Amino acid sequence: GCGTTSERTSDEPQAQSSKECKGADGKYVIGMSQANVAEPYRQRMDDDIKAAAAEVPQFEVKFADAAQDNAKQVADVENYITQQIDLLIISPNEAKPLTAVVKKAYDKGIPVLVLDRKVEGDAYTGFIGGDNVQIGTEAGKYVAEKVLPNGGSVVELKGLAGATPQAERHDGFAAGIKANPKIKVIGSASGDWLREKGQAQMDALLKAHPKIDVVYAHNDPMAEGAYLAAKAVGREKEMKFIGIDALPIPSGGIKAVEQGRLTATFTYPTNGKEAIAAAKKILVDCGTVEKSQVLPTRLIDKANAAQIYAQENPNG
Amino acid sequence: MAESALVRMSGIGKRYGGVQACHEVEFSLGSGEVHALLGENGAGKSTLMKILSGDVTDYDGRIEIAGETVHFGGPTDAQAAGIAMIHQELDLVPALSVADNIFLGRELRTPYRTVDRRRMDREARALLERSGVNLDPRRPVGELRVGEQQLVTIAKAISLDARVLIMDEPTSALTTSEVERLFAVIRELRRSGVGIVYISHRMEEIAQVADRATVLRNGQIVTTFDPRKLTTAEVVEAMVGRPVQTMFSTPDAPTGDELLRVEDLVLKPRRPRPGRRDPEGISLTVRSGEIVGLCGLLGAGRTELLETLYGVAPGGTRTGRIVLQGKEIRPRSPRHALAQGIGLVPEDRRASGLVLFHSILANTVVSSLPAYGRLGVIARRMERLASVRMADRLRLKFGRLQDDVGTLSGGNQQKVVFGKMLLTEPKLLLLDEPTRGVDIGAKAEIYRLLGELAGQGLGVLLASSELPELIGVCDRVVVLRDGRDVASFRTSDSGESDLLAAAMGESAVFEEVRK
Amino acid sequence: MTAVQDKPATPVERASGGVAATLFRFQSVFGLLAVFVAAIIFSPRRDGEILFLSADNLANVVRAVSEIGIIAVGMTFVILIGGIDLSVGAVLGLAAVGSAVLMVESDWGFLPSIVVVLAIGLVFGALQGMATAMIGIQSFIVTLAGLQIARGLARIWSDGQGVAIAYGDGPNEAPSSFALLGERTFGGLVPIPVLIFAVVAIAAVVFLRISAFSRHLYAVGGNEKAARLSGVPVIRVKIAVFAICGLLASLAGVVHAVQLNQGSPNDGIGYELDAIAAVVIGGTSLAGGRGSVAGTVAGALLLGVLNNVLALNNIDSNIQLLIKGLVIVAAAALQRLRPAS
Amino acid sequence: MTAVQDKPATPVERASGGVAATLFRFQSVFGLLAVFVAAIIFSPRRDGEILFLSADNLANVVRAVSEIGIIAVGMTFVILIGGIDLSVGAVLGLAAVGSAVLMVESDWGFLPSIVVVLAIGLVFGALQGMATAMIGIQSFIVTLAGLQIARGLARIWSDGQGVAIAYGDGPNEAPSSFALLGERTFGGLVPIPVLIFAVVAIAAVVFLRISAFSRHLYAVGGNEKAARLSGVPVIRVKIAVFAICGLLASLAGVVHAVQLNQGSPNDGIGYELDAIAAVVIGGTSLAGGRGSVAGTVAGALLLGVLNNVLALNNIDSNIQLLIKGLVIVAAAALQRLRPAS
Ligand SMILES: Nc1ncnc2c1ncn2[C@@H]1O[C@H](COP(=O)(O)OP(=O)(O)OP(=O)(O)O)[C@@H](O)[C@H]1O
Ligand SMILES: Nc1ncnc2c1ncn2[C@@H]1O[C@H](COP(=O)(O)OP(=O)(O)OP(=O)(O)O)[C@@H](O)[C@H]1O
Ligand SMILES: [Mg+2]
Ligand SMILES: [Mg+2]
Repeated sequence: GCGTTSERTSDEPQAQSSKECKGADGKYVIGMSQANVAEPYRQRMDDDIKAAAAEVPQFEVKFADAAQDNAKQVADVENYITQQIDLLIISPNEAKPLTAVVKKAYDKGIPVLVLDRKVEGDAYTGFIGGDNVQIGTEAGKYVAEKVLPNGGSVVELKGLAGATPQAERHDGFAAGIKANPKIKVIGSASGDWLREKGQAQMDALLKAHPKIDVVYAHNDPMAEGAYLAAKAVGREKEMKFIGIDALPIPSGGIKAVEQGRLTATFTYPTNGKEAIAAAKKILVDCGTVEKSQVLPTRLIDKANAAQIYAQENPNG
Repeated sequence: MAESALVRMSGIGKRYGGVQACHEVEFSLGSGEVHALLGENGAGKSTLMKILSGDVTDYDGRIEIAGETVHFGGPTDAQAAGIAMIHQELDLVPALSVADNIFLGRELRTPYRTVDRRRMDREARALLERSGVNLDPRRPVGELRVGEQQLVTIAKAISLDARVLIMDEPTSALTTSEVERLFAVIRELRRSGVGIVYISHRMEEIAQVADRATVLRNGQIVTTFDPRKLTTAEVVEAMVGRPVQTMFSTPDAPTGDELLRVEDLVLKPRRPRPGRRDPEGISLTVRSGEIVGLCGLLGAGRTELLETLYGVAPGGTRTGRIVLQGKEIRPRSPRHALAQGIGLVPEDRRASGLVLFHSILANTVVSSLPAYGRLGVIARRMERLASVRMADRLRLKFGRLQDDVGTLSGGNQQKVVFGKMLLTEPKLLLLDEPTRGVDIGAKAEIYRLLGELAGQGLGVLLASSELPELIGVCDRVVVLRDGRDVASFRTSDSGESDLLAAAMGESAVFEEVRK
Repeated sequence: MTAVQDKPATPVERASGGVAATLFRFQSVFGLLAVFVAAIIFSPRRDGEILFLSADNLANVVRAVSEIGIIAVGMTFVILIGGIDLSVGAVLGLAAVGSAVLMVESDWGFLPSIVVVLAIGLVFGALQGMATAMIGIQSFIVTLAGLQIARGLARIWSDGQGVAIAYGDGPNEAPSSFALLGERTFGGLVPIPVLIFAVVAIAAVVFLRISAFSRHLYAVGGNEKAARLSGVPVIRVKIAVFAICGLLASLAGVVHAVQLNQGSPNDGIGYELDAIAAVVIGGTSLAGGRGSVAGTVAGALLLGVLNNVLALNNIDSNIQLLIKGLVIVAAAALQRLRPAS
Repeated sequence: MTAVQDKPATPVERASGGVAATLFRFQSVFGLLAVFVAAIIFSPRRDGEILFLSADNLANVVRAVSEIGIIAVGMTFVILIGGIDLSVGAVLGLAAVGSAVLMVESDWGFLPSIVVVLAIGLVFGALQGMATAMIGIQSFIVTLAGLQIARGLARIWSDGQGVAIAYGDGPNEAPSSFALLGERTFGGLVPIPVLIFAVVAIAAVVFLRISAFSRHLYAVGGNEKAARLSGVPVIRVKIAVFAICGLLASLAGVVHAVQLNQGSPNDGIGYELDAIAAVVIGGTSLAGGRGSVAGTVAGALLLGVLNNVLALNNIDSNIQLLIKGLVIVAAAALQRLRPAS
């Protein structure tokens, strides 16, 4: 959120007490409203929630996919309200448009856990997420201090124009590399989060710039696309590729680092496990959760990639 | 007359690519005059009239209306100047009702500027009755028979209250009784001072209605004459440029074995359509070498019979038998029918016969492609050859084989459809008004060709609204009424009146006589 | 492609008689009815109450389709003249951004903002209409380009970010009169967007019935040459139709902005396909000349009910895709059952 | 809507003479030429070298459009018969997933996997063709549903996540023969995907020139009723055309998978619009019956060159949208310049 406070703050006690806590004897239906499953990161979030919920016998989780459309996500939440679910987990497509309907659910006494992107105001039970600005900053610092301490040229492959994380990962990175004035961002292009778009844009960037030291991509798929483009013209050794997300799946960034295509990537936690833990605290343990829980990012490089992959994804 | 001319066109020229459609044409029309425009297919009649009605705007020459020089920017301008035209190709909007079509572009309004449907319906009904048909003005035009559509266009043109009314082949899909009614309307209009340009390939009509006739050939005026004074043979010679001998050359060739036998054919469609007259009990035979005519009034069911034989009738239950060369067949689709040796020249060439914006070549050969190559590969030389030969045989008037079929004159388009079917070398040819809009010279050609093919053993089933054609060309004529065969005549010993009487039924004849 | 067999509603079809005919006149509603009944049967229940049928839920269903519905009405006009408009989703986004920027960042009043935003949609549509009517470029291409241009303009206007809308009288706050558009009325039951949709739809139905313009529109789509020869101002009709479609798309954008309290340049991505689907399921032929707004409304509602009942049953989103695909085909197939006329 | 004025290639049109005619026969290439020249002019240079014209940049341009190009060839066929296929992007995704899952997770060999994947595309297309040809549902609707179904199947098959492709002989590794499809040949200059595109395009051009089937196809698109009455097996032609389009879309999916070393169910989203744009910019009429594969190839290359030169110049992505929109309209307008005939 951008810090605006809602005038329509609901009174907390009413929201919480309208429902009797049935504790461990209850059966609970949890509705998960996902912004879209076309991004691997979000599909992974759903998978994490599914896996974590399987461990809690009282939980049954339903999933809805808003396919990147705010309006569809509003309808999804409305439908959950109609179904009178016991708890709502939402990963909003965007903050402002979902605020009202999340508040509506919350006011009806449904506990709401907001993941990844915030909604405005405070009409929700808890927020769990990463911080895109911070991740961008970490990436920037890593480039400034570890990769190019003596300066160099960077190209940036951005996410979809108009998407909030795109702006935040860009701003954070810009702040992070300020520490080293010898670093220049010599070119940037929009890869729309997509691998093939990253590849095509990198083709042109490679053509336009005879010397590139670092490719900073707003997500791993675009970084991989850039790698493929550089490899096609035999320049993949000339530069380092840095991505974000670090999903512990075979097509994810951790494997790419492990296999040497990417130099580094930064975890953007899916919060799936944490969300189910919080839900358990609220419904089964009749407890309360922190209003905001920001999970830190983590640098994945050659040194820790294999180990973290094994730890996060023991079966794959 | 020269001074009081309502319309005077002088030095009119129009060129389409390599084709000079009109050249230095002088044409005039007086008020209260019916001026017939004659000429072969492609002579330039429609083009000349399209220029007058504002449809074609880039031309050479000068047009004066009532002494004033005009240059129309479009059909609306011409209409404003009191010029209306019935186009040769029926240009109607299928989804709109009869009334909406008649008043399209000039809808009647209520005081609130909304469409006054009731008044439009009322006036449409009156107009239709005046042109001789009783149609529900609310029916979508797409449902109407071709003949009915033609009557709608006539009603539409009349409704314009024009000073000049151009009729480009208004009767090509009409039968005798509707034509009579139209002539009554024309006489009435003439009395009230309307100048009428009348284009038709039916020579007998010209003598009946026209005061003056002008013949065009290759875009130029050949002669102007009084139609009541010349014989048909003389007119035809002026049009074609050479004497045409016997128009109808029924060879009376010895006919062979029975080719087609239809026994008590009944089709009950799953979903009946209003206005369709599917066979309700038709029996007939066609021998090889025989040309059998199908006669009937508008809606007698001729087209539907031919469609059923060709496998394009709507789904439903069919009883009775269709026997081709001793073998019973059940035509499922045109492809199937063609494979059995049955070909059809449909009634509406533009909608069902041609791809107007494809070349003459592509249109002629599409039904007989496997003949021009092997393994699905076309030998271009062979198809060109076949196409050129067919064009020659039918005396097609065209520029290049690659030209769009749509740029041909109406009659020549018809020849392309005809040629397409002939190239499939059918045993039995079904013809639905095959000479609609075809000029008299070309008709003679087609008849000659039919005779020739019959001589080679082809059987022909010919549906036509032109009685002289039926009598002249066919060996035998079967009359249909309400989906049944009601009579059969040998043309050697019966005349037009016999056919008409049978087609209308006795009571109808009685009524005609009483009038 | 199916132009020959196609026989959707025509404007004047209503006069013909017969029970079957009467029934089939409302054929575009068949699919909707079938889906509606299926929705009741498959609806989850709680304490015997059929959740799908609850007033709240039904209001949600219609509210959720109101934007697509408004767009689809304009799209019906365009498709009736044989064109297509792919730019509507992007124009919706542009209008949503416009409403937000003008009222929030520029602190304009409610009325002037709305008028300007609607005018932008109208002009944008008219320009597209001119390109296709006067130069003769296929409308698919013109509006595909229009889509990109509108999307680009929206991104530039909003600096690439969604513009949040807060209400109040202060600076950088939208007038509260605007917020009213997103409220519910008639005892909190009927959302205003639903009302707007209804007004647009009814106005369009009536307009198509009584205006001369509608005759011209069907004529242009059914037989352009005949229309021209009859003195129908073909070019003007085309431009007007695209302008109307742009206007309605921007109206939907205003509704979108107020419903989501935000104007974002990425709003409305892919809405064009939903709108076209509603039109075509409603029985309008893409070949032009045949179809009706009533059918379109039924088509839009069908899609809405379908989405709702699938969501209420928490069908897996991938399975949902399959089911939706099959139901859409089935609904379209239902349209083909017609007593031929 | 512009059917009356439109005059792209129709079958057997090529034999005609005259200089102007000869020039205009290649009209669909005009736009491409114009964009190409503009690309040279606006290309950044380095040491006097025009970057756009460097061999490997040109190879990149064609490589980037090869998938859209392959799809667009199939789309040309569909549009020629007056249909449209919105499912191609989703079929591409399904095929990409299929290749990856079969070779990586199921450890199938190269050939059987490819054959199965291509067969899936073929059958999927044929089924869509049947629904439109036999039931008579508009192809827009059928393939819109097909899009959803293919997308759903791809998600289900891949568990919603991209399947990474690693090469080798071990378990869960794809055969290295597959990797070859993504390599470059002729001295590392020509990417194999470009070669595949070229082969597909040339085969299609030749096929449309010489085959009897192509005459049938044009006839069906030109006037379906007349085609049927002329004995053209309309239903079979339609089914075959949709099957070919599905086949080519799945071929593009295989190419996609090898180029990105991954098969993801979300691959190819929106490709259908790009492919249709290439077809229409290439001068094929959406009304059916006229157009050419050569035009489509030119259209695809035009889009590729445009994307490339905008990227080479680092144009802001929003401005890119505007420029692309305007260039597309301009290219389409160029098509309208014709010597009157
Ligand atoms: N739009 C067009 N493009 C090219 N050529 C045309 C066009 N319209 C007519 N022509 C040509 O002009 C000539 C005159 O055609 P027109 O239609 O005036 O003949 P017509 O006398 O009306 O013949 P018919 O009796 O067959 O109707 C023909 O050779 C025809 O091919
Ligand atoms: N209601 C209708 N809907 C669709 N098509 C119709 C309808 N009525 C007639 N037709 C079609 O119109 C043609 C029959 O009308 P047509 O103008 O041929 O009548 P006609 O030739 O005067 O009479 P006949 O039936 O004796 O041939 C056929 O092609 C038929 O399929
Ligand atoms: Mg004529
Ligand atoms: Mg008939």
